[in-house]
Amino acid sequence: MNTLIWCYVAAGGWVLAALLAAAGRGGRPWLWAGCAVSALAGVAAIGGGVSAVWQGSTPVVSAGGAGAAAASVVGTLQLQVSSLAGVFAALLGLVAVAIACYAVRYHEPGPGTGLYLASFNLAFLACLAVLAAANLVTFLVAWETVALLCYLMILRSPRRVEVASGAFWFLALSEIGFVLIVAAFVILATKTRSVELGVIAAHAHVVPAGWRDAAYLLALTGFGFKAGLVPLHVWLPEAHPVAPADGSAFLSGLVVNLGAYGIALFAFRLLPAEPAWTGLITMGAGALTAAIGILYALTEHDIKRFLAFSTIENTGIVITAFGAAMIFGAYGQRDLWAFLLLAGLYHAANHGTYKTLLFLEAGVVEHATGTRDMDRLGGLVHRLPRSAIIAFIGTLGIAALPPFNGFVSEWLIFQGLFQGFRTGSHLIGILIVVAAATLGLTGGLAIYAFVRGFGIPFLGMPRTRQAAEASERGQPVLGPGLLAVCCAGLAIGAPAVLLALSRAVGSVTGVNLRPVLLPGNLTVIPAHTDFSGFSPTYLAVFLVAVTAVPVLIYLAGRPRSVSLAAPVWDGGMVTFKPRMQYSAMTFSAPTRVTFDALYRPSVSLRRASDDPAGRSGPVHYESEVTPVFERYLYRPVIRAVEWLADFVRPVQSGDVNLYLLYVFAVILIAYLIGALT
Amino acid sequence: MNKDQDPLPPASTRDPMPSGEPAEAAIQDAAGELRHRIASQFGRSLHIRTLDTGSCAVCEQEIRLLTAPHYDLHRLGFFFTPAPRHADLLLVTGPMIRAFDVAARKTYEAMPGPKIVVATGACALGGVYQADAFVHGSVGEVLPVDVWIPGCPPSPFALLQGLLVAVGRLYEKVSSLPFEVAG
Amino acid sequence: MTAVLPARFELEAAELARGGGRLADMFAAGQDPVTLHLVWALDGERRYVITSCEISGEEYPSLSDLAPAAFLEECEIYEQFGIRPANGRPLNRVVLPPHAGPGFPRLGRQPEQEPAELRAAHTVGGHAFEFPFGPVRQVGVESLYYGLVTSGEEMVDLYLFTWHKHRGLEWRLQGQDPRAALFTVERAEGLSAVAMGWAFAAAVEAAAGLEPAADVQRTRAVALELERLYNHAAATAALCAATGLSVGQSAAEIVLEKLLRLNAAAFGHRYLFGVLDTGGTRRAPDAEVLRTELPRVHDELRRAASALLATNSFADRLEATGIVTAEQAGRLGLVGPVARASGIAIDTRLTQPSPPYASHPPAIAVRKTGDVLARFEVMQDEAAESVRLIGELLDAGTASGGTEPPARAGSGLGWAESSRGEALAWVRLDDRGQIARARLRPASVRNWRGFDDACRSQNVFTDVPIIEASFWLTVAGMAR
Amino acid sequence: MTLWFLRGLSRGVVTTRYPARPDQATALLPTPPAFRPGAIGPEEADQLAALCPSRALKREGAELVFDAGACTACGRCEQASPAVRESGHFELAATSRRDLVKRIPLKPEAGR
Repeated sequence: MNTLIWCYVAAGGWVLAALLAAAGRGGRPWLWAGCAVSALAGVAAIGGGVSAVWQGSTPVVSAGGAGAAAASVVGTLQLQVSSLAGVFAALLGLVAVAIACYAVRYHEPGPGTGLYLASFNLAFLACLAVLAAANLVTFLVAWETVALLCYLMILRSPRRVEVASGAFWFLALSEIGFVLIVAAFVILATKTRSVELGVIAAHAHVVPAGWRDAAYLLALTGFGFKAGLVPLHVWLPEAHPVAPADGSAFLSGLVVNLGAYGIALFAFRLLPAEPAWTGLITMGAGALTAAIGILYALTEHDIKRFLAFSTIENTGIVITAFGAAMIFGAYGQRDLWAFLLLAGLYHAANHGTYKTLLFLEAGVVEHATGTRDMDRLGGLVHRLPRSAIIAFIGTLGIAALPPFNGFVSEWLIFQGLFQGFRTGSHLIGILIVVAAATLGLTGGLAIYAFVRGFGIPFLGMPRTRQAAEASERGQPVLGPGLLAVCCAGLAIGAPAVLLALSRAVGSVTGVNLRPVLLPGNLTVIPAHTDFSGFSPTYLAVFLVAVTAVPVLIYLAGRPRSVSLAAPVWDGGMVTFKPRMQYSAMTFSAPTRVTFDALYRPSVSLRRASDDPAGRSGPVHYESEVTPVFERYLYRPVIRAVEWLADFVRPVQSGDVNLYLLYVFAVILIAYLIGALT
Repeated sequence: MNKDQDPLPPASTRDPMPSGEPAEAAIQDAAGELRHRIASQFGRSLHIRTLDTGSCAVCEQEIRLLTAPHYDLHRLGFFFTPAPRHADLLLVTGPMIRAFDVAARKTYEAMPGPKIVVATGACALGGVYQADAFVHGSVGEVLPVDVWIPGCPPSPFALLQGLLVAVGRLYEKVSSLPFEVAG
Repeated sequence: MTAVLPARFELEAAELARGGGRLADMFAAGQDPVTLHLVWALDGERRYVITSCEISGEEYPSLSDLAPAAFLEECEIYEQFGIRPANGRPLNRVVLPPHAGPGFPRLGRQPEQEPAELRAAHTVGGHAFEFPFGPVRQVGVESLYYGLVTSGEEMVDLYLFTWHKHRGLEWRLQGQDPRAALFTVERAEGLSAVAMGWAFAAAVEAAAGLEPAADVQRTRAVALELERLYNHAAATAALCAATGLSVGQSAAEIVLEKLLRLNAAAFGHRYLFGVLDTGGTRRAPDAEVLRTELPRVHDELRRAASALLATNSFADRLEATGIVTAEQAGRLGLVGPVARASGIAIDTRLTQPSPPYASHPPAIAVRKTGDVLARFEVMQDEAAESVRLIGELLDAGTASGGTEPPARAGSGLGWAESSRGEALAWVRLDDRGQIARARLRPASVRNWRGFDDACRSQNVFTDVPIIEASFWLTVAGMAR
Repeated sequence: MTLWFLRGLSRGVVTTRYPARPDQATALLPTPPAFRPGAIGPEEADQLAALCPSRALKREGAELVFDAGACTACGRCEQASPAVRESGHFELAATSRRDLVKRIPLKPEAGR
């Protein structure tokens, strides 16, 4: 079935869902209906994405026919689902299905909910439009629509001031990014005299190198704002905590990935022949982002801020892969070029699944306990068993532990980076290996961070009454559960996924990876046969079998040994208290000490025992990390802007006559120009 | 600080040591049988956890000296372990302070069976302190003691002999000693 | 011993404190009215002054405000006698266990239904957690509960529960015959049996107006110095154990064992129990053994210590660890090697000399830095000095025996410099010569209160065992 | 560490051979008293019992009951009575508390 038909179905579905949600003003049955339609539309989007990936890019279709397209360049709506976009379209569908299943239980019926879900479905639609855009007008319009709708979603409960500020951070930075993207597109469009992406891609070689690089860097920065490249990332930790759970899941699972898509669009489709140094910049930015992201994640005890920083880390990994791919491409290593693109796409898809899952579960925890502060949770595995299992799967995935999906894609990326020596240039090779090492550090810290991120809220003793009395009755399970299944599927079914991705990459890059990558028998051989290979499927099966062994031993040994039940050894204390277990901040104290040059932690301490008589009593210890980028990068900029605004203010005096004068002046000038030319 | 620790449960109500003959005898038989099991199971490798229930710190010093070069407990296959989970033998000093009931019971219950309790020093045997509101006066009041080591403090030699008796590698002599001198 | 009117009580105390008086101890005696006794050490004037004051009612002017060292005593007095300082600040639990109810034996009246705000609660807030440690701790150490409050790496705070081991000794001693009581006093803090016993015996003698013969006093001094020697050797071994240097530990333990055997050879007991007697001593040392063996053994200790200081993995852990400043030591009234290591030169053998030290003054070792290394060095120097003193004392002649103190009423203070510092005892005898009230204050009672400050001064929590070994205190002495 | 190694070699072995061989260091240890049977009169027994600080001695009828477990080997009774001497036993571990309780016959009452 034709890709575009799938997409039309999806688009129609979302429009319908939006109407249902809005018209029903959030009544329970309307809510159900809207979410059901939205989920079905998501399924259609998955179908569209998969078929785009499988069958290659669709032809360009113009609303109002090809003639109209030829006639007026700027005005038309042109659609084409490239196989690159197909990957993200499928991800969009998956996220949409999960969120629809989740939202129906998560939200209380009500007018606010109705509008919220309406904007949500329209946002899905806009994302699909971004992915299906064939010319830059369509692209930019859709892109801007996504930003605005996300802004509305974040403003779900606008009474709280931090919500407003978080939403504003998001909007401000996306607008700055938008301007840069426009600039990038304008350069290309003017140089190639076309607005169609296909044409631009075809004539990219005629663009002078300087302009090309400028356009690429502008695009990298512009999309970097969405993707959360350091130091452009500051909106994520501000916007995610204040958005509703499904909203932040959408932001992290998809919107951020759209940024990655944009970068991929420029790097691999529009400007495939960029020089190595742009690739180096991309890779460096990616590696830096990954490391900084995870380091900040380790200092957060708000679950959603923590996850937001981990999102920054994961896009960093994706961008690193893209950057390395560009370098290999510049050195003519077309296999590795294509392979790293593939690995990056794989990781983007994986991140989309498990990060959506984790944000949805964070929402469940927040609903059940009323707090997002890890240091006020604990022991939830007993209170929320289902959520605990699902969150645990997501955690294993994001910590890149087999048999789950994060492991496969990160392993592929590493294998690709280890090929750095094949560039022929020692310096470049070393730099690539340095990036690999940075990702290695990031991976280690990620495991550390997610041991903490899962262990502190879910294990141990409850630290507060809310945590002790949490209940998961009525909490959504289907959406996250679906994603958990996908996390497993994306790992165990890796060969199939790679097969599909290799087709997509093949149609973008023209390199057929399949014979090297998948020699059959479920093994994966990244890059070069003489280097390494493994089989995610067998690995998963093996791991499951291994976990069975101790169980069997236990069952076998059971009749012979008598087991003695005794409480945990606590040194003979009378009572063991929740305050006697590691908290989120103490668990990560070693990193705070090691990297304090980056964190610049500020400590505040109040303790009764400072009294001269040596009387002992209550202790309160706070160690806060300085938000370096906000304070030393953004605050000066904001001040400068305000300073300039003071000069502009007189122009906007609010006097109607003055405004009429402006209008008159403009018309006059326009007329003069018209007359002179 | 009382906010931090709950009031302790009332002290155990077993009758003081040398009385109560039949129960005593039964305990002794059980203990003897247990010692044989232990001797057969780990007669040559035994892990010891110590428990101070109010000693004057001298018994602890002597116990620490057991691992000193002069005595070198390890050559006999005894090892100290901080975790009762890994301990086979509980070496108790002090007159068993009542404020320590919970800790003593917890430590004993945290040990896997078969387990031995050795009461060490005159305090633990009911010599120095009489039972009152502060102390039980003897370790036997709270824990089922298998071997008793007298002395104030028991010298490392006495401790070695006691430990070897506890695992059945030496026969105890004292029951055959009359403490009588001729002439 | 001067009695003060309640009106002038605070004034008097302030005056003494300003005049360089060191509040060595504070305790209560008697019932309705309770009498507070303050023991001031006037180190300049080489004497102790006891001011006492009858307290009527629940409260008395708080002393911890003008002499912070009094705080723990104020807590103890509240638990035992039910009277509390008037400043209304929260108190800590010191001796009596939490389950001590109405029927629980006390030295005085039990406290009324205590105000809820009177006990400091131990809560941990913010980004720190409590690392619970004990009461059942490592192998072969006394029971003690630490609340180690840590931010994950560095120590934020530390507090102790010392009441687990309280055996109510002062309560037991009431009504006993002093001579029989000495048996219990020796076992209050077994590792300073001689010091505590001497202080107690001296108190009884002062109460009974008795002055033991010089050679008997020299016997006591020999025993005391031997005790100091083996304690410093044991502390050295413990420091090696805490720093994980087992070779050094073995070396120190060999010396320790040799010293203990020397004790047994000289006095018939490894820990010198039963040497002392009220009015004299029970045993005299075997001078020959000491003369021949002691220098040899000490030489071994000296060489072990120098080898330890030459071992970086040991010395580096000691340097700048567990610092106690002179200000802290003075404010909290610390004594012994801990105080001397932070530059406070107090040693009752010199500052309040009792015979025989008046005629055999020791040279006391002082350091300025106040860290674990300083304490280690002070201990080594003291060990050498003790050996020299023992030689002197033996040459001057020692003897056993003594005179039974007459059975008469009276009260008196006794003191001795234990290896941990100034040990004090105070007794009041009724007219039958029995003990009406006995106060025991081993040095541990003083120095534990400096321990948490030492741990708090920018240490990570793996330093705590090292600091504890360098203090070399006993819980038994604190809780008695 | 070489320093410590050499020190260790130069010192040689100090470890006791106990229990395989007797160790003469045990001769230094204080040990509980032993009593000459039939040599102590009842009232002397009462005096001894009163003298004992750890209540290890008491008289029951014509017997002196000695609890070796409670004894701290302080030597007071040895000083007090010629019929009491240090026993020299240091291997006193008992598997039953009652094995530590000894009964010594007293001097029969005069004029019976």
